[in-house]
Formats: sequence, C-alpha cells, structure tokens
Amino acid sequence: MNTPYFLEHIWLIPLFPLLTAAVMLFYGRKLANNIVSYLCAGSVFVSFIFSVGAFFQLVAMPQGERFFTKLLFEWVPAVPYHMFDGRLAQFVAGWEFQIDPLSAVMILVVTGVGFLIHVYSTGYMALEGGYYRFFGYLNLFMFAMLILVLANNFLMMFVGWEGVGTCSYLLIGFYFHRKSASDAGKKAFIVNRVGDAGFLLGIFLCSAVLGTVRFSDIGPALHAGNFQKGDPWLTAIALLLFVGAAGKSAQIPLYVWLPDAMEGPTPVSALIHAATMVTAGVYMVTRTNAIYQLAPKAMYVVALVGAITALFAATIGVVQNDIKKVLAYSTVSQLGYMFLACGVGAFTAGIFHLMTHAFFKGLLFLAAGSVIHALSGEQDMRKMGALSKRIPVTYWTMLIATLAIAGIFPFAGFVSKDLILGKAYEQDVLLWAIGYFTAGMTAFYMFRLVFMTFHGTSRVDHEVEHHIHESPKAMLVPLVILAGLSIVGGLVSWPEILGGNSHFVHFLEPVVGMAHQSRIEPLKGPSSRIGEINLMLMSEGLVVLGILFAWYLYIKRTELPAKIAKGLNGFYELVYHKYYVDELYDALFVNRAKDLGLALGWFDTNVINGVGVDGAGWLTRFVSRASMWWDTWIVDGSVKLGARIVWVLSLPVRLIQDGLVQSYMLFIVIGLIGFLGYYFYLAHHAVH
Amino acid sequence: MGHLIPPSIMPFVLPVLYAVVIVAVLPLLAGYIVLMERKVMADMQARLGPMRVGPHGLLQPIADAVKLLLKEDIIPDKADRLMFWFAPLVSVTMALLAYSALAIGPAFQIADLNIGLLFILAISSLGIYGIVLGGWASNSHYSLLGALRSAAQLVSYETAAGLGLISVLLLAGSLSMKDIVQAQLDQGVWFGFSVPFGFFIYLVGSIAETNRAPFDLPEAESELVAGYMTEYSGFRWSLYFLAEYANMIIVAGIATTLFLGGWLRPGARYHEHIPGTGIEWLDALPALLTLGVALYSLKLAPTQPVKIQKIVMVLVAVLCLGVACVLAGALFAPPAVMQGIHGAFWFMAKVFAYIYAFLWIRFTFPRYRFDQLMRLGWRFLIPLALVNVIGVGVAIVLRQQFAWGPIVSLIPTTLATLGVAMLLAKDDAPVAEAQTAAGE
Amino acid sequence: MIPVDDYLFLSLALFTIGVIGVLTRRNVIIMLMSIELILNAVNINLMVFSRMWGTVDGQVFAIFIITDAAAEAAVGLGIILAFFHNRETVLADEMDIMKW
Amino acid sequence: MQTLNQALFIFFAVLAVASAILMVTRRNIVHGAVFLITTLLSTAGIFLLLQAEFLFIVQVILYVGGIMVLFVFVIMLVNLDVSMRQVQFNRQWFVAGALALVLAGQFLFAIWVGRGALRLPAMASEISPKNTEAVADALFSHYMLPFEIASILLLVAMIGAVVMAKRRAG
Repeated sequence: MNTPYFLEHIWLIPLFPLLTAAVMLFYGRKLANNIVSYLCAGSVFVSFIFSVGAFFQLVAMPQGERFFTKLLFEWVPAVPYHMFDGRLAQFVAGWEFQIDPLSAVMILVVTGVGFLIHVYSTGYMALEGGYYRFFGYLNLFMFAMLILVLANNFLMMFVGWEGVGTCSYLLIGFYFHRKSASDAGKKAFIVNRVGDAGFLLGIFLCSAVLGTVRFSDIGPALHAGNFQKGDPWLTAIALLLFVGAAGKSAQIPLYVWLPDAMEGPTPVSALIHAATMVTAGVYMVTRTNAIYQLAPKAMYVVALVGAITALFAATIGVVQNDIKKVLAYSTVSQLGYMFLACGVGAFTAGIFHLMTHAFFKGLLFLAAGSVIHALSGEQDMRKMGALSKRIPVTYWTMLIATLAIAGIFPFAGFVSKDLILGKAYEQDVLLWAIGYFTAGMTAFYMFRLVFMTFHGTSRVDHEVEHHIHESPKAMLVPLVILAGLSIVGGLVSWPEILGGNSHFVHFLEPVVGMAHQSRIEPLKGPSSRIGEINLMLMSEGLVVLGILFAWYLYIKRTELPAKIAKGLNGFYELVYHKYYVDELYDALFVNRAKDLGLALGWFDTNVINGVGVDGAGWLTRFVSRASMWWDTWIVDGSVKLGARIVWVLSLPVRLIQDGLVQSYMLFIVIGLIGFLGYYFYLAHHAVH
Repeated sequence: MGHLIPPSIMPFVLPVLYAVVIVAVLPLLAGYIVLMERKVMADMQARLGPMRVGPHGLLQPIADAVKLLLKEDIIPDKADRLMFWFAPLVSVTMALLAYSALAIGPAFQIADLNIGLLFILAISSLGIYGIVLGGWASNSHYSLLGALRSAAQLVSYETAAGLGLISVLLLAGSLSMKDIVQAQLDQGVWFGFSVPFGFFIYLVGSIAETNRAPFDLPEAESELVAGYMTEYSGFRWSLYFLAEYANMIIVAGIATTLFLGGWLRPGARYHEHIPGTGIEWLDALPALLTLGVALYSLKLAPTQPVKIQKIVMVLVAVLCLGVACVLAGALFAPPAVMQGIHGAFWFMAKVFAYIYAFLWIRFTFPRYRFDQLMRLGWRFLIPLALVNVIGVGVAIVLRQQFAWGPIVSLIPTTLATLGVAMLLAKDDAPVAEAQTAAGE
Repeated sequence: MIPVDDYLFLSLALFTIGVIGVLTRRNVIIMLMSIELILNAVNINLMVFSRMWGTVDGQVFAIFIITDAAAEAAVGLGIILAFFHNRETVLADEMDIMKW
Repeated sequence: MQTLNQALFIFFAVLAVASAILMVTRRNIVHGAVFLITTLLSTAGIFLLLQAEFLFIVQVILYVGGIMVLFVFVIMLVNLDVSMRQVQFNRQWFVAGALALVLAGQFLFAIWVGRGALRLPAMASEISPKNTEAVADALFSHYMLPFEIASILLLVAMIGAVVMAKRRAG
C-alpha cells in the first residue's frame, strides 16, 4: 500500500524547527535579523504545512483506522525485565512518531498558533538584543513540543517534556540580566522538577505494572492484565502522572511558577505559558485516558484539583493590577477547567477547550503585548485607560478574545466551556457549581481588564502618552487571524442541540474510547437536551451579570473598588498577596531546603573533611615520618655503608685516576715508549 | 727580446708582467668601481652623485685615494699591535693572490693551474682571517662582533656558493678555468643558462661572501658602527677597502668564467663573415661600441661647466677612441692576438655587468637580520644547492646514457630544483613568522 | 732530490712539538690545536710515502685524516663551548670531575 | 729547478717548525692560532712540493679555511683576559716534556737507523698531471666504503656539535 506522504514523513515536522534552532544557536550571532526571522518563522510555517497535510491525510483514512506510527530508529533495544506480577516483559522504546486524531489536533494547534506567534515576535522583538537567541530558543521549544505531542511512548514524550521545560526556563530568563527574570526562570524549573519526579515515577510504575511504555500498547496491556476498575496500581499510576501534569500545567499546588513566568517576553507567555506548553499536562492525561478511566478515584482527584484551581486562580486574578499577571492567573484558571473536564471524563471537551483556549488566550497575551508595546513597556493597568481609540485594532481583537474567554454566545469559549460545564453537571453538581461560579468571575475580571485598559479616563504617564502607537503589521496580522479563530473556533464542534454536529468531539472519540470500546459514555439522549439548554442560559446569564458588575465598578463608579477593598481589608490583602502561598512555600520547603544544605555543609566541614580527610592526612604524615626514618637510617645507611667500603678500597686506584686528561695522555706516552723500547729490543735480537 | 733574458727564466717573464699589471691597475679599478657605485646609486635615487672632481666626478677616486693616503694613521692604545698591523695585509694579499688563477682572456692568465678554480676558492677563503684578526686585534666590541658575524657568514655562505659552483664543475669536468670556458663553447650554452639555480645560488652566496648589502651585517653601520673596520683609518682602512672591491671583482670573474661563458663572445658559434674579409660580423661589435662611447663623450665635452672638465672629457673620449682603435686593429691581427684582446674586452664587460647587478641588488633590498641571514643560508640555499647538484648529476647520466642534448637534459633538473625551492620557501615562511614573532 | 729522511725529520719535529703541547699546556684549545699539529705531521708522512710509492692511497688516507680532524674540531669545540658556558674556564686541569 | 725545490723545502720546513714551537709556547691563544695557521700553510706548501696538488687545496680550504676558522671563532667566544695571566703549563710539564723527548729520541733512532734506505722516484711529475682525478678515482672506487663511513662520521659530528653547543634551558 502506498503510504501517504505527509504521514510517512511525520518526523520531519519537529525536524524543521530543530534545524533552524541549531543554526540560530551555533551561527545566529552572525546572521542579520531579517534572515533570522525568515528562517525561523519559515521553518515553523513549513512544519505547519506538513501538519495540515498530515491532518488531511489522516482524515482521509476510515473512521476507525485513523492511526499511524513511524519508527525512525530503535532507541532502547529490547531489555527483558520482570513486571510486578512476575510476568516477563520487554522494555522497548524507539523514536517512534505517532499520529492519531489527538496528536493531529495538537500539532495543528502547536504549529499554527506557533507560526502566528513567530510572526508576531518578529515585530515585538525587533528592537531587542539577542534576537537570534530568542528565535533559537523558540524554535528549540517548537521542536520539543512537537516531539512531546508526536511521541508514541512515555520515554520519548519525556524527552519533549523536559525539552519544553528547558526552553521555558531559558525563555523566562531571557532577560537574564534582570534578577527577577532569572529567579522566575529558576523557580519555574525547580517547581517543574517536582512534577517531573512524579511523572517519572508514574512512567516507572506504568512500565512495571503494565509492561509497556508505548501508548498504543497500554490499551491491550490493560485488557491482557485483566485490570478491574479501581485497581490500586492504576490509581497510583494515574495520580503520579497527574502530579507531573499538575507541575507542567500549573495546578494546585504546583501553580506558583506560572505567574512569575510572566517575566519572560510576552510572545513567550503567549506561546509557552498560555497556548501550548502548559497544556501538555492536559494532553498527557488525555493521552493516558485509558488508565484514568479505570481509576475513578484518581479521576475525581483530577476533577477536584482542576475545579479548585480554577476558582482559586480566578479569585486572585480579580485583584491583580499587572495586565500579564491577570492573564496568567486566568490561564491557571482555564487550565483548571481543562482538568475539570478530564476529571469528569469529558476528555474530548478538555482537548476542545485546550484548542479554543490556545486561540483566545494566545490572542489575549499577544494583544496585551501589543498594549505593552504601545505603552513603552508599561504593564500596570492602573496606569492605562482610554486606549480604545488610540490602538483600535488591538482593542477590537482583545475585546473579541475577552468575549470568547468569558463564554459569550457564539464565540469559541462559549462552546467549549459549556461542553465542560454540561459534563460536570452530569457527574457532580458541586464541581459544576464551582465551575459555574468561576465562569462568572472570569467574565468579571476579564472585563475589568478591558475596562481598565481601554475605557474610562486615561491614567497614562505623560512621558508615555506621547509615544502611544499602534503596533506594526507583523504584530497585528496574527492578532486578526487569532481573533477570527476565536470567533469561529467553536463551530467545529457546534453542539447538536443548537443544530450542530459536534464534529470535533466525534473526531476525537476513537482516541478516548480506544482503550475499552465497551466503556464509551453513551451519547446524551434527548431527555438531557433540555437541561443542556438551561445550563447554557444559566451560564450566559451569570456571565452577563459579571460583565455588568465590572462595568459598574470600573466605568460607572470608579471610586467603588477602592472602597470595597478597604471594606474587605483582611480578605483583600489575603487575595492580593495570592493567599501568601509563595511565602508559605518559602517557609515550608525553600527555607527547609536551605537548612538542610547548611546542615549538610556542617557535616561536610566537620565530619567528612575534619575527621575523614584531615584524619587520613594526619595518618599519612605519621606513617611517612616513620618511613622516612627507616629510609634515612636503615635503607640509606646500608647503601652508604657499602659506598664507604668501596671508597676505602678504591683509594689506591684513585691516585692514578685523577680525572685529568693530560695525565692519562702521559700514560699513553709512557706505554708508547715502552712498546717502542720492546720493539727495538726484539729487532736488536733479531739482527743479532 | 728572447736573447736578452736567460731561457730558464723565460716562462716566468709573462706571468710576472701580468702580476705587476694587476697589482698596479687593481686599486685604480677599485676606485672607479666605487665611483660607478656612487653614480649608480645616485641614478637610482634620482640624484646626480659626485660631479665636482673632474667631469661627472671622473677624478673623484683619485681625490679619495689621496685623501686616504694622507690621513693620520691611528692604532688604538689597547689594540694587539702585531695583529692590527698584520690583518689588513692578509686581506689584501689574499685578494690579490686569487687573481693569479683568473683567466681574463685566452691569453691573459698568470698561471693556468689544473686546480685553478679550487685555488681561487681556497685563497679567497683565507681572506676571512684578515677580517677576523683585524676585528679581534682592535680590542673593541663592535669590531669583534663584526668579525664574528663575518666569520659565521662566510663559513655558511661559502658552503652554499661552493655547492653552486660544483654543478658547473660536473658539467665542465675540469677545474681549470680555461677548460671550463672551453666546455661552454663546446656545449654551445653558457652554464648560467643551463643551470640557472647554480648561478642564482652563487649570486646570493657571492654577495654574502663579499659582505655587501643586503648581507653587509659585519659592517652594518646602524648596529656596529663599521663592524670590523671600526678602529681602522687611513691607509690600513683603504687596504680593507681595496680587498673588498678586489674580492668583488674576483667573485664577478668566477661567475663570469663559470656561468657567463668567460671571454666568449655572445654567439660564439656564429661564424658569418663580412663578405670579402676574414672578419666575423660580431667581432666588429666591441670596436663600434667603444667608438660610440668616445663620440658621446666628445659630444658632452663642450657642455661641461669648467674648462678643466672639458679637457678631461676630451681626454676620456680620446682614451675610448684609443681602445676602439685597439679593438678594431685587433681584427686584422693574427687570430691569437685578436682573440686575446677581444676576449679580455668581453670578459671585462661581463664582470662589470655582474658588478652592476651587485650594485642594483644593494640599492634595492633592505638589510637582513642576522637570524634571517643564517636561516636563508642553511635552510634554503644549502638544501637547494644539494638538490641542484644531484639534479645535475642525473642530467649528466641522461646525457651520457640516453644521448640527451646538453640543454634538454638539464630542463628536468631546473624544474625539480624550482619545485624544491618553492617547497622550501613555503615551508620556511611560517617558521620565519613564528620566530620573528617570538624574537621581537 | 730531497731525501725522504728530511721529510721524516720534519714530520717528527712537528709531532714532538705537538705531543709536548698536548701534554703540558693547560688551555684545552691549545691542546686541541696541538692535536691538529700531530695529525698534520702524520699527513706529511703519508704524503711522502704516497709520493715514494707513486700511488694516491696515502693522499686518500690524508683526506680521511682531515675529515677526522674536522669532525674532532667540531665536536671538541662544541664541548669546550658548552663547558665554558657552565664553568667559565677552559683549563684542562680544572675539568677534573666527570659530571657537574 | 732542483735548487729551487731545495730552497723551498728548507723555507717551508723552518717556517713550519718555528711556527709550531711558537704556537705551543705563546701565552696569547689567538697568536697561537695564527702560528698554527702558518704551520698548516707551510705544510700545504710541502704537499705542493710532493706534487699532491689536491691535498694542498684540501689543506688550505678545509684546514685553514674551515677548521681553523672554527678555532678562531671559538677562541674569540671564550677568550678570557684572565687566562692570559694564569700559569700556562700544568704541574707535570717537566716530566711530560722529558718523556716526549724520550719518545722523539726513539723515533729519531728508528729513522737514523734506516736513513738513506728510502728514496723518492726521480721526477715523478709526469705521472700525476691529473692528481685530482687520481685521488677521486681511488676515493670513489677502492675506498668507497671508508669514504661513506667518513661522511657518516661527519654527519654524526655535525649533530654532536649542534647538540653540544645548543644553549640548554636553565
């Protein structure tokens, strides 16, 4: 059979960014900025073309067979080992690329949004130093992310997982000369390590329990192992993997790094810390949904954590004044939504929300970047206002994104959010209630952001006022495209109840159901449709309420927020300082780690160095002194004695051997005289 | 004349006569080479040079000589008087002694030794003692350093130059000056053209051996005042001076004999006669040339500013005219006489051409540093000369075994030597740079 | 015709002077020069006998001797220079240790 | 002709012996070297009398022009004023001189005993008009191996001299 070209060459998709990343990092210093832009954005665009090609060729395959792997080379050859239940298994891992509906969606999102953000960056970073370095890291990130989503096994996914973590670290600390930036980078890196430890343990446990790390083998392994629903091993695996997901996707309690990560350049925040990398956790949970579906307790934990994170982050977001911080907490909150979706079994809804979120949150960040760009780097919303006329394109695109994230009909966010809430309502009313309330808060704080930024009276500094300008085309075009996607993004999975056909959900269903065909959730019957409509209306109502509330507080009665803050003084302070979580972590972990370091240092100095090394040194010195005494008096002494004896015996010889060459010559002459005399004597006798 | 001189002494008469002539003429010649040098230098530097004494400074050498001879004779207090007195004599004696084997023409030679070339080399290599002992006897650091440099330089370049000569000896198969010239006539090519690398090596070596720029380190005025001659003045100094210029003529004579065909006329094998006479066309050339010079001098005479100069210029013209007459008259003399006179003319012409090349090089190249000088000698010229000698040996085998022509057989040799030269130069460049970098 | 004996006497005289020089002078350079003198005396003998027998073998040997003298002078003077750099002396009776 | 040869022989012989004696006795090494050069040149003249032209040239070029230059060179490098003021003869000079004279006496005795037994062939100049060629023939045919060995000796000596004279670090 003739393999489709794009599927066969699926491995090229991550390769293009890798190549340009290598070029940038090795030779980029010598390249002109426009060459860097064309190379980097171009390579991502080529990847995007390949992704589109792969997507369509995948769609062209029959519904049930949309699955393709490409083994590039064996990485870990077969290593036999015993599983926990005593069976013998082969540990195999290869550089094997897998494409199915899930990864197809992911690569489209990653390369598509990634390309737009690359284009945006060419404008945004134009005047920054280290242009090539930025794009090198960005392309390296693209490579790692694509490896992550195209991986066919845990090991390869882990490579991508760590790769994106590294790039995230490098890019957060891009302005490394700023201490806050490098600290934020380190924080992200270290917090991620906690999650990665859980992820790694999960992988180990998975290979020990299921005997495989290949995703496509997990389903058959579960089947073959005859695992029951609620099996403790599976729950453990799922929880450990979720620890990893929580670290990467900034869920409680590992969310603390994401707000700080806003120290990086804004395109980085958009691409890595909103659209792609932070969703890796969601993707991973979805990818391993077969395990989760057999571990309901773990699923409940996931849902709960997601819901609490959503609410928790939203409350913090309400009081933040930094435009990017608001968006960061919003991101945490939305990720919470996604986990909520996964936790209630609506994996497809989670992924769908992931996609729409990538559109509108990427757009929000880019627009925020545009605002910051316009205001010469100002990020504090208290020093903005009345910008809608000055930077209209940014304003309108940002407004669209805000409407989308708030979930206003018919924007993309509406569809995905309601899908999740509907699913949650079916599972657990409490979870739905949290999500529902959070949706209202989301609308409130997002419109608070819009109103503070673009409406009301201008609070911009005079210095900055003069320089306000609309961003260059390279930045605006991605904004417009993403705005379009934010509007129509929901259409791909328009709910059936509103006359749609939920294409996207159906498209993803094989992935979600692949593990156990029999356990697929039945499609909702007509009876629940009424409820669905009601739920939608309820949430729309709450959202509109939130918007009006924001309008009232920040447009109509601008003096009110301060009064409220004063009235709720204690609570406001608590929320404003993000519930003192960072301080709590400092007290609990960071300072304890420092104490441990001090203790270990003391141990090194006094025990290992003092007793061990210095003691050994003293012992050696002592032994060598004894040895020296032996050498000097016994060994050397005997040698010297021998020499002395020879010296005495050689006295008569030395009288002749005086070392003067002329006296030796004299002896030669004496010998010659002797020989000649003897010769004459012989000749004399011969004659006579 | 035969009956005036006892027959037993007869064979010694002509050589003694020649010797006297050489000793008498050489100082004059040296003086005029100095004038020539100053004039050439002036020309190359777009100046006029000596113009005051005689027309175009033609009497300058005589004035200089008088000045030198009248100068006070100074011997430094702490000098080794015996050696100080002895050293210049060694120099000048050895320089003059070398002329005894030089063949100025087929007829003009004091002694045709069968080891003639080696004799000249041996004698001129003794000249170094004049320099070394003089430098030492002066009891001065400049002098001693100059002497040491001179000794090292001469020993080094004698080897290279000698190896350059050996290539010719192989081709000629004789050490006798006459036979070498004859060999060039027989083979139809001057050896300078058939072994250009031998000629090149001897050229460089001979410049170094005569302590002339760019190899004049023993008397480098910017470093050593005047080198080994620092403490000398007056007559002793002029002896050294004479020795140096006599040596120049010697090396030029050797080069002429070995590489430029000696007394042979250009086109020596071309024997077209002027119709109706026994005179060859080319033999008329010298007479016409000198006649031209005479006419030119005569034309210049009226333009001289001072009367005495006009007179001297006319005298010069008359002198040239006389020479032209002699050369023309020789055409009608018996062949032996004719060849003697014309041979001497051609020989001297070539010698002066070679000396002109010396001057040209002197005013063109900057002085070498001492380490560069040694590197050039030991790491470039000697290996090159060895390759050249081996190549000539191969060429002779080719000629004897395969009957290749005398010129054709040497082409591979020349090419091979050229290749080695390029290789050596390339090989040496980074070393030289490194050393310069380390040294400075 | 000069008798061979005269040459031999000359050679013997030079030889003896050379031997005395080597044995009695303290200066190493003079010692080396005396050795050259001895070699030279030998060369005269070789030359005379070569002339006497009408062959060139003696001259060939003389060439070998001169070669030898050259090698000896080069190495010997090299040693003297090295010694002088270390000890600032060229006196033979101060060179009385094998190693320094 | 005969008398000329005789006179030349006596001249060269006296010059050689006198210079040799001066060479051994001079306090100044440079003077010693000059006298040795004189001896060598006289010897070269004697070679010429013995019709060894090539050896004459070799003597002049190699001995005088090469080896002795080396000597003079080294003398100038190491010449110390102090050495002029030091005792010139060593402690054994009397014994050594006496023994050397004894040795000379033995040789003299040997020559004296055999005096008149050896004669040079009369007028041998006819046989060696090409002395150089004759030496070359012998050297490159019969004495080929020794010749090569001699060249190796020179090579070794050259390397040895370079190594000895090279300034050592520290």
